[in-house]
Amino acid sequence: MSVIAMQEDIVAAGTVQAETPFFAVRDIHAYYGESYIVQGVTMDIRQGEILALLGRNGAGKTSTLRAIARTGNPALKSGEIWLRDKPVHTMRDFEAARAGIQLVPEDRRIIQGLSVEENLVLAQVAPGRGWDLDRIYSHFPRLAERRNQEGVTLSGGEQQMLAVARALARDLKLLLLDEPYEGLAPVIVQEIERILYDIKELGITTIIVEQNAVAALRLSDRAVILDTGQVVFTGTAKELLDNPQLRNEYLAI
Amino acid sequence: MNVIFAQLLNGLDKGGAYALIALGLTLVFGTLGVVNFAHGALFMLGAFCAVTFRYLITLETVTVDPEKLSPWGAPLEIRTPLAQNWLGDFGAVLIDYSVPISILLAIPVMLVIGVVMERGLIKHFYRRTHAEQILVTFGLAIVLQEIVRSVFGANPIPQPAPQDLRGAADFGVWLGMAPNVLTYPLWRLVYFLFSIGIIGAVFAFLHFTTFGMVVRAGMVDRETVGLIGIDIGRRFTIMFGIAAVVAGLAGVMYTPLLPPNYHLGMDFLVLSFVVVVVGGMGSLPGAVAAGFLLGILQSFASMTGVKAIIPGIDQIIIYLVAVVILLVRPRGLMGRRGVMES
Amino acid sequence: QDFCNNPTGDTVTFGFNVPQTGSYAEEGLDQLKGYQLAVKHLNGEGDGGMINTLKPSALKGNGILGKKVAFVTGDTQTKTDAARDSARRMIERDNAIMVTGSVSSGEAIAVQSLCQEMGVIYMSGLTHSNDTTGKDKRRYGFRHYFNAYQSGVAIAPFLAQEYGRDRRAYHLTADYTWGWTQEESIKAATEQLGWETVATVRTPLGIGDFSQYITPVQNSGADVLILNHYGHDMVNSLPQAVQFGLRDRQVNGKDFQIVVPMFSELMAVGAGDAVKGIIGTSNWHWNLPDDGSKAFTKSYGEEYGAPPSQSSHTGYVQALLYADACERAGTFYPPEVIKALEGFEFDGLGNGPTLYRDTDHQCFKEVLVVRGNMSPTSKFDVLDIIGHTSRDEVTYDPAMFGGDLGPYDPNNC
Amino acid sequence: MKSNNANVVLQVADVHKNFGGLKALSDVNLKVEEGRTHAIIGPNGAGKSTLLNVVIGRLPPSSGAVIFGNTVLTGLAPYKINQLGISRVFQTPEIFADLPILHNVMAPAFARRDGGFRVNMFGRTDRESEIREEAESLLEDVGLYAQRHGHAGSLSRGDKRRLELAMCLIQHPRLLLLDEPTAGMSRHDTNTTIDLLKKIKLRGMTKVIIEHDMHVVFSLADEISVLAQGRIIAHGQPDEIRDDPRVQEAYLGGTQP
Amino acid sequence: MFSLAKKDLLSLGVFALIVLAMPFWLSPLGAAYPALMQKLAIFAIFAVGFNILFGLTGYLSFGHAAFLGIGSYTAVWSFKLLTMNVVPAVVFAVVMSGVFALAIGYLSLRRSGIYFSILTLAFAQMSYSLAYSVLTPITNGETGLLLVQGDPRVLDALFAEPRQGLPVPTLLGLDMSGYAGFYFCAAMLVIAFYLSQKIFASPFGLALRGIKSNQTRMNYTGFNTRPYTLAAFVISGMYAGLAGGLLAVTDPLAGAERMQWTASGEVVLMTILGGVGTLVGPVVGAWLIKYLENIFSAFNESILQRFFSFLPDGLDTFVVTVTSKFVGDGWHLTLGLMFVLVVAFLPGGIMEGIHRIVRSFQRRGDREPDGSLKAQPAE
Ligand SMILES: Nc1ncnc2c1ncn2[C@@H]1O[C@H](COP(=O)(O)OP(=O)(O)OP(=O)(O)O)[C@@H](O)[C@H]1O
Ligand SMILES: Nc1ncnc2c1ncn2[C@@H]1O[C@H](COP(=O)(O)OP(=O)(O)OP(=O)(O)O)[C@@H](O)[C@H]1O
Ligand SMILES: [Mg+2]
Ligand SMILES: [Mg+2]
Repeated sequence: MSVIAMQEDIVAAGTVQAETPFFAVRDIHAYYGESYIVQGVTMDIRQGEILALLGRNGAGKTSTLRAIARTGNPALKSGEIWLRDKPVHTMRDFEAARAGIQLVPEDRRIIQGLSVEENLVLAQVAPGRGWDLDRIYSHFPRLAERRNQEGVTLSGGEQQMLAVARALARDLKLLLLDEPYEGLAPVIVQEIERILYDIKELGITTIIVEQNAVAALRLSDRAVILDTGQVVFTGTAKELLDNPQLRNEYLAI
Repeated sequence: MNVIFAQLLNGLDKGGAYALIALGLTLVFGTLGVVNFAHGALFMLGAFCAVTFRYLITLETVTVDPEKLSPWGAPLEIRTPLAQNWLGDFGAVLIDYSVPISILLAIPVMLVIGVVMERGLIKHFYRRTHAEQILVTFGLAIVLQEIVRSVFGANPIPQPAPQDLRGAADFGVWLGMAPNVLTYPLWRLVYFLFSIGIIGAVFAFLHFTTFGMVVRAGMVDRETVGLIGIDIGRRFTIMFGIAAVVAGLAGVMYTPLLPPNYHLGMDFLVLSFVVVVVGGMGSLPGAVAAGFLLGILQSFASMTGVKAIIPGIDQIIIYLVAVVILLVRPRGLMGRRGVMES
Repeated sequence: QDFCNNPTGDTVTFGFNVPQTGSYAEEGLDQLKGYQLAVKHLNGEGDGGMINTLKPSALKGNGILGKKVAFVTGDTQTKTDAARDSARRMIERDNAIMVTGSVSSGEAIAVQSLCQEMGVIYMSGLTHSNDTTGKDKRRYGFRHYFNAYQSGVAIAPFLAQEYGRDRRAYHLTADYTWGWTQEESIKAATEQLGWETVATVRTPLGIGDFSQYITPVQNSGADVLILNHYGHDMVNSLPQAVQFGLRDRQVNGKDFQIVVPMFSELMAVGAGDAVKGIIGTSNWHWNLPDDGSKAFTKSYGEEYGAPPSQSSHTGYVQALLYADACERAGTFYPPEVIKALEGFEFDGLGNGPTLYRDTDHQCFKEVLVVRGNMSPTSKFDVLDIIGHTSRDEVTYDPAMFGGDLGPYDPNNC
Repeated sequence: MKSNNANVVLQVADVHKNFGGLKALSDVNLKVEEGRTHAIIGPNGAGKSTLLNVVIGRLPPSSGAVIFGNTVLTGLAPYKINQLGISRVFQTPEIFADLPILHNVMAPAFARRDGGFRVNMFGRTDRESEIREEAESLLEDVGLYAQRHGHAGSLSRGDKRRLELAMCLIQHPRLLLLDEPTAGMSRHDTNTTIDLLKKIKLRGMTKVIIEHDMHVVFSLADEISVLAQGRIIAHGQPDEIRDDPRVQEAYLGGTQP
Repeated sequence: MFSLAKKDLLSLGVFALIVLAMPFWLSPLGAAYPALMQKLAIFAIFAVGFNILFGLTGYLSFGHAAFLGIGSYTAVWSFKLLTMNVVPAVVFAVVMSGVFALAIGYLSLRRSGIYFSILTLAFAQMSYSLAYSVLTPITNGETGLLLVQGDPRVLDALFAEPRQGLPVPTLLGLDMSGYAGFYFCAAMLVIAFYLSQKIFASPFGLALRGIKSNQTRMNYTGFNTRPYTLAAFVISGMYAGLAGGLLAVTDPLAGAERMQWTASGEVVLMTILGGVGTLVGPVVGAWLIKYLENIFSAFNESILQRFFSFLPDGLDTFVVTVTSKFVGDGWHLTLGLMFVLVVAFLPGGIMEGIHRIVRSFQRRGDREPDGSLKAQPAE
């Protein structure tokens, strides 16, 4: 904790509103029906940062992201979420999305019945456009080739690209990536990493959930570890990598 | 030969009507994915918009003459229509054209009914099972039906077409035949053109805007569509409202052909489901094609010659065709993959 | 004697079994009003209605055999299954001594055969099929209403008079038993006049849109269209036929005509303007000038603010006739009541002198020929009476329709 | 090309698969020997899953044949192929989401025991103790025993994968096809799964495995084929593949994690 | 082979008790007369059978009434041609509807989802139309197939003296139209319920549930799904045939309306109302709808007046006017409102609602010590 506090002080020197972080999650509790899954998660992110959210299967990482994106399932029962001065916890899913929060879900959720291009066009229907199609296609030539194919018939990796591209098609402030590398060949992982760096350059803030902790931490500034819906570690990526006990217990690396 | 021609004409007309009646259902059922057993009730409510409108403009002042008694023993009533009193000739025209003019009443009324229905009830059922959708919409249909019955009674209430459109047009003469060989009711021609118009308008709306795509996507995966910033709930409401208006207008214009009663909707319910499914779930052109196909085949199957060969064919033709088409083409004429298949 | 639902208390229960929902609801509900009025009058309330005009009459206006009349109602939904369910409820649970009411022949025949099995008398309501007192007649079933055969015989002379003897007719017939019997009867009657039958086409029940059946009429060479339709089929097919311009046509040098052999005023209301000038037959009409009809119309009008339909008339009359038979028999024991009804000659119920024939339990009386009123003065005034066909003319040999009444023995439910 | 090698369990012969103009598989030949673990790696969209789909009868090949033991699989119904002894773990878990987890594992065992169709409506699921015990011990192996009465749909993603693996294992297939069995699993669980799969190997089960996680591939594979753009571009022992420059370029992308 | 789990055995016992005791507990509800109780038992059988198809496999048939009608016609023909004994009638009804279900199911099950529903609907509507018109020689059309004096009844003619009047269906000399008929139907219902319990608890039932849950997984798990669904279809068709046969047993008449789509829709509604996929739900749904249909529709204003006469003047007329909208000819309104309210507030039907209430009481009463939820599959 102290490390973060120190870093915040350093940043504070440069900015006016030091107290309000870019994105803040304050003690959120979320339920699937009656099962209590997210049990008081708190975290802060500064603008342009990449935060790795780590933990074992079933720790509640996906649930936390879904609660932040306001999907309604799990239902947020208490706690606050602030994007700058906007109270995300009072919003509904589409309002959060319009405020600039984009979730790339773990199972990609490419929409059946729509072609690759339609999937992208759909992302630009609501106000707040991001990259245009040309820019997307130039980053993802694979998608350009397949633009008229039905989205769901893409290979697993191609679908992942489409899901990331769909988020980029929106005006992004906070990107939530749920296991973006899953099922991707190492070459593509590198490609996506490059894109994430690019995104970071643009000042977009990212939370990344990833089982491939090594790859995730390579990219991230800071890390949070969840266990049974609670935060058990917050700190810099380096701190985590330097702590063999944490590595062994939660990351098995 | 003339008979065949006449039946073809009739089939086209019937098909147009089927397509129009099924159109509203396709929007809700084929696009929003709600098995809407209240569709027939919406059609019926549309028809009763026409009845109400006519009732309003033919309102009469009733004065009772206590001196005289009617033959059944009640005091004699003297009635004077208001519209004619106040508006003179224009009032008479208004009454004459009450059916087409009641469209103006039906559009806002049906829109409100549709929106209220969606917001109040249907909204909560998108994510429920089809079975539960059936139960709730069927219940709703019964309730609407009973309300209409308690207001308007159980007997059909005839709605005349405007005087000028009441008779038959000598269609044959237009095509260069002898007079009186091929005549066809004017109002049916009007209904046909009206169907084409409405169908065209709905197509244009869904085709030239992204609205249709968004709604389709929302039906497949509501959550994801919400996550990319689309307020899908509002669009579903609009879609449902449009569907209610389309169903209602189909009902309004149908009244001169079929005197409406509270039960009208149920009679058309099964037919519209068959048309939509034979056309293929989620396909508007499919529903229209199926409407025409069934209309034409039904007309031909009703010819005495055909019935002589296969007795009873006219009774079952619609269902027989439905079976054959669904067995030959897995998703009806133009169905989309994955729409309501599980 | 021991018999089904022998009334023990100081009331006796009738079961009024009519369609209250579904396509025939309007007729059923009106019939129910007739029954309720009858109960009032039987119990000595109100002005007594036709109790005062029935001749001979054993009714005293104090209930039946000193017991007050009570009733239960049921909804047949115009389905045979529901009709039988409801009738069985009346008999098994509510101890109805008599069941009455119907608006379609299907339900009448079904309930009639049930009542035979249970040993309860059934006084049918509207049922026009020849089968009800023909092939499917039952000892415990009685029909006051007329039938298809009588319609045919009654209407024929008027058709000849109005439209001549050289006509070519095209039949559209509802494709079920009632339609067939009516088609058969009307066809026989008109062919006897010298008319030619061009075609008889069966139409599915309840299709709503008949255009595909009306289209071929245009070029068939026929100059009369006979619609053997009833209920909603008639309400739909008649206006549609008119819209096709059939009545504006000239065929074979004559004006094209449409005939609806069996009319009911409630349905005529449903058909709207199309009914103007159309000829058909009717069992009764509130406009009739005799004392019975006047008395009934008056008390019904005072009670409900509208004139009665033939449906309510039939219900009312059937209830009275049953009550009278009990009085005359001096018992509720069904075999005795049946015998009292069988061969009963009476007058004053609106149709002139009437006979309840013993061999088939069909009433024989005058049949009305009516025509759609060209200039109605009120919404109730849709039909004009244009003629009466005498009882002798519509009487036929009971052997013609076969059937077997079965035994008198009471079954103990 | 009739194989006279009795050891070959699965043989893919000259298989082509086109989707419209797209050649998803071209001229693919593959032999998998009894008891060995054959890994297929390759970039995304290379056609790996498509190849498995052809094997299990989900997709018909455009040309070529798949031979299992002495049986030609091409054209057989999927359930028959499974009955011959082939089970598959899918890339996106295919489980019975609204059934209890225990029943998810028991159902495949019934298919194994009773064949494609049997109306054993007088049997009792809860009396099938043999199958139940086996299912429970498998659930123990994959770490889902505690949740066995819960509904499969509410499992987290990694757990669904493990469940699906258990569903396949209970069938004792001769050939097990695994499409990215550890994707989405935590490192810890991945290691458990590797151990589990090694254990099965000791029992002699033949496996074809698709994985992007090289750790898994190199821990398990006896042989590796590399698929790129629908063609097999390399084939050999793990060590050979690791050093093959074509593989480096097409797949591993220079740097190694 | 005929054993049941303890829990199921208990529920079977309780169920049998409730069914057989109907004459007692229905009498304060005004429904304890044979005709209605027979109907309650029969339609419960229909719904239980329907649930085997719909509840387990998820295939929603919209034409099940066809099998009901076929059962009835077959039974009446058996009375007409062979004997008034009910055993052959019921057996033939079940077999005949099974044969039809096999044919219709074979074709319809080529499609799934809504396409399947419409196929079954189409077959049923065709049967209905034809039975009403062209097939009148077999079905007696609108009037319905009735017994007549002149029927051959070959077996009866061989062994017994013809009696006066129309004969009635009998079993061991018992007349099937009254209480005896009810107990016969009730016994059949208990057997039918037991069989459905067996199916639910069997590996066969598990396979059917698998089909509902994930057909893809079923196929690649080595199940041949088509015969499974067909078997379920035929079994539930036979249940419908049994129900149809019993209708004819208790009241020997078969009408075409029994096959109309509204009749098929009714069983769908019964099942959903009670709770799809639960054992008891369809029974509850069937009872509720039939009760409303028979009892509510029979209320009229004079009954209401008597009922509310304890209220002060003025108020009673008001209450009577309001309630009369919901009973008598307005009973459909009650039905419709009930449908809407039940699904809106009790998702999963009445049984699910009851479960929830029970669960909430349990939770309040005794919390599980380890805090774990007793997860129970929806059975
Ligand atoms: N729809 C749901 N209903 C009920 N419980 C759920 C649901 N989805 C997830 N859970 C439960 O919530 C817990 C957390 O799940 P979550 O998916 O958030 O974990 P995760 O950390 O993302 O795991 P993984 O790495 O496997 O994706 C798990 O125990 C899971 O069983
Ligand atoms: N039904 C289909 N129609 C059209 N193209 C398809 C279809 N199924 C797969 N493809 C295409 O075939 C190619 C191979 O797909 P496949 O799923 O086999 O890839 P993969 O090797 O499994 O990739 P990944 O590792 O990303 O899962 C992809 O380009 C995909 O888009
Ligand atoms: Mg997750
Ligand atoms: Mg793949």
